[in-house]
Amino acid sequence: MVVAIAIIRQRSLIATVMLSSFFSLLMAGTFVLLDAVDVAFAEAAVGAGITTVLLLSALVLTSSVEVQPLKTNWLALVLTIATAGVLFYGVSDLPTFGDAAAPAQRHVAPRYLEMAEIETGIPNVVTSVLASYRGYDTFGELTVVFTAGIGVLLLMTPGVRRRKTPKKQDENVT
Amino acid sequence: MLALVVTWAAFAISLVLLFQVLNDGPIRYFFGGWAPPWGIEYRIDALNGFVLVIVGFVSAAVLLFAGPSVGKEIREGHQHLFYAMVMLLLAGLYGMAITGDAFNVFVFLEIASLASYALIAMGKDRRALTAAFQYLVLGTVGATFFLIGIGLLYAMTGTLNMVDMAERIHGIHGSRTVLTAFAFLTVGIALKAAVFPMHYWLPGAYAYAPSVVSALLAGTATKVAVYLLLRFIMIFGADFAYVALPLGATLTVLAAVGILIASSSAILQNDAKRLLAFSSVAHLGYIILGIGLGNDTGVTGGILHMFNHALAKGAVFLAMGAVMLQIGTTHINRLQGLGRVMPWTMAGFTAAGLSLIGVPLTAGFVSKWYIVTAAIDRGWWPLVLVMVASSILAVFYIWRIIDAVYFSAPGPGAENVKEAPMTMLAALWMLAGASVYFGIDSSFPASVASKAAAIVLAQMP
Amino acid sequence: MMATEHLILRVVAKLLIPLILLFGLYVQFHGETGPGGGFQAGVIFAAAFILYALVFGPENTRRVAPEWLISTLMAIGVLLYFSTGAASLLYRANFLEYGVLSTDFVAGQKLGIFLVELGVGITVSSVMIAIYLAFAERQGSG
Amino acid sequence: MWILGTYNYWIFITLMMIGLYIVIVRGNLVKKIIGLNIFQSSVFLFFISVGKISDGTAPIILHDGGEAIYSNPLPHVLILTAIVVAVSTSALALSLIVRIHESYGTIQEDLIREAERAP
Repeated sequence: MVVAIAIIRQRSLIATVMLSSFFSLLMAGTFVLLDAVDVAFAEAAVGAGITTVLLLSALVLTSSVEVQPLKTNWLALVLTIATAGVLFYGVSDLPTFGDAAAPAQRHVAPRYLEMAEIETGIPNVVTSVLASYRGYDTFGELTVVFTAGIGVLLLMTPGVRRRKTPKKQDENVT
Repeated sequence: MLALVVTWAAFAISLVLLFQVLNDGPIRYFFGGWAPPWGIEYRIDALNGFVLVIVGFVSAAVLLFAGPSVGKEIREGHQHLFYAMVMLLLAGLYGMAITGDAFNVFVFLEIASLASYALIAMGKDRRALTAAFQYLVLGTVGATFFLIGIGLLYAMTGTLNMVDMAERIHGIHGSRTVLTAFAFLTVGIALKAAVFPMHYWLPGAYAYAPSVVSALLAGTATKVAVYLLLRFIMIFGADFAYVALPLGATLTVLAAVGILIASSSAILQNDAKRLLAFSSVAHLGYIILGIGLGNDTGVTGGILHMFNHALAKGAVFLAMGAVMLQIGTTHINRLQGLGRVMPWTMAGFTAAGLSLIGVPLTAGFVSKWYIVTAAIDRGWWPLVLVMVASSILAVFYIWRIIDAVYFSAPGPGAENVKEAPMTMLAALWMLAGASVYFGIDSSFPASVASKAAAIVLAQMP
Repeated sequence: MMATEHLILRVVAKLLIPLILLFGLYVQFHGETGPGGGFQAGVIFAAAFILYALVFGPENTRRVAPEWLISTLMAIGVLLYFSTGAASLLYRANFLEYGVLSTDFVAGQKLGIFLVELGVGITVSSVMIAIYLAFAERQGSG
Repeated sequence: MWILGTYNYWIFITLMMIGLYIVIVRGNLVKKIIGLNIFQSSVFLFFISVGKISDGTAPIILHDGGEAIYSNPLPHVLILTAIVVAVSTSALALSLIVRIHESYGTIQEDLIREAERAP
């Protein structure tokens, strides 16, 4: 949380990126504490790895210092606090943290834990749920990645056919 | 070419599915053979069957149209990627409509959103980039709100399957968490559906996107988002949404204000595509108004208007695409005299435009009539006034284009402009013709819509 | 190229990259018993390539991973996932019902999950590489 | 007691507020994306904390005979998917930012608006 606040205040974007990478690592640590090792693994690899690299390479292509003066936007503050207020209202009826009798724990999940290894032969329940029980979600997820890949290619490459010709010219010149 | 075949096939399948659903009741399909709520299922009833047909019809027409337009507006080396992206967008939209699993909706929502961000950014104008970025930020916030809503629901019910969720939610209606979940889901969906006042991203996105993308998004994307709203009203139970919560009143007021503001802004626009984009916001207002009224006629009208508006708006955006292809701009001043050189395009535009206004004998009239009747039934007279006023405003903004096209002297160079290619005209007339046909004989869509409305309102007291 | 002078960096990178690749493979194939799986493995695998690109420059990376190869792999991963799912259709089961892929239900599930995770890994890593290279090459062309 | 029992939600909400605030207020587009990431991470944290059971352990079945309490695997799966979605979105957003910088010469929201009014 402290890191997150620092991110608001920091104006140098490179420092911000470093802080956000640190934030992801902390997040990953929290996930381990919450028993979500797979998620922690992904968060560490993505947040502290890929996203940081991408942010940095985007910064190389753009400017790295924020020129806008820091000012407090009251409307935004009110809006966020209102959202948070609604959430506070909402979570007040949720079961307490770690409660084994909560509905989330009782309805669908137990079957995965009991049956997953028998039905799929795989001890990591997360993997078997991911790939089999909710395999279609994962298919969708893969499609999202694929979409992003094509999207970036569309935006960032100057088109396949055109690229090759100027490159050859470059080589000839040098 | 392949893309065209696929969309037509998908359209055909969606029609078959719809008829099957109408005859035999809901179809369910379990992925991986796991029975829900453990696995993910597809579940089709009259409501989403109808939405699938809307998406199928519009996309089939748009893809028929696409060839020359894409050829002009998208760089050569990018065209195959562009089509791939369109296909992914459609896959996402179909998926959102068809799935019976709340989290699966989120995944497909993101497929469709990512594809549409990239597609919008392909517009020629550099403002397309900022429009796409704005859409991306708001869209992601919307999707994350949606995710929070699902998370809260999951914490309360322990399931993600929609049918299962609907059953389990009944016992805990009074819970504050359920209320909050509903609020977050509604706000998230409203951001995606560009419901006033969350329409901020829409005009820019539609105005600067490539023509094909504008037509596709205008005809399908927001409709699917509205469908999601209906679906979640169903999950929570209509009695809960309308009676326990002021959802109906809130939606109606927002919709009414939105209709008026958007229609007035439309009149002030100088770019035809931007004008039509504002008109889209207004028409979404009608749909939401119908849903907000919460009685049988109103919801039927809302669902019917989804269909009719998709046809008409798809057609006018396609007409603008044809104009873009031939003269390279859609600025209203440059449209002068095009009625003479591109008669077929402009006739199609006019037919669909009349439907947008809601002139009798067009499809737009039928659904507006339903909504007005519903408002009278509820005794909400100010709404009737709003509907009439906005229709007059619509006359003004459509007239601005028609006036330029037919009653102004052709601008310099207009003699050299040719009529759009045959395939484009065919696609345009497919939509425009349908919108006239269903205005004269509206029995088919109206009967489906009223069946769908009956499903939505099943638990109404 | 800036990186040419950094001898230590280059040597260390050369040492590290095979290890990272190996670790990526381990995560990929060990996701069934420990934490990890196709996605994490794909990211780690891509990280190796990105490290290579950082140290040796994107041009050299393109020699290892030319554009056609990466974009083909992107699609192949999705197709692998899809065809694994579709294969069960051939056995008159539902989409993605892996149990029928083998005579034994559990073995079929195992096989299906393995193939699917492989598809995820391939697509994720190639997309990540493609995205990074798209950024990096933009720098070169300025 | 109630406040202590639900402290995970309090942390989630505070983080979410910070993220959302950054998204709305900061004019720098890169910073908006970082804010969006924080916002999304906070939601991930919420999902994961819903799945946590006290004294539970990671949902990988062990064969040492003992009866272990496993935490709920389902939210983990969902969040894995959501993380992938988030990183895809960020990548696409960053490439948009690069393109915006190329055509406007800035990534400050207000400067872009000025440039849009000008042409």
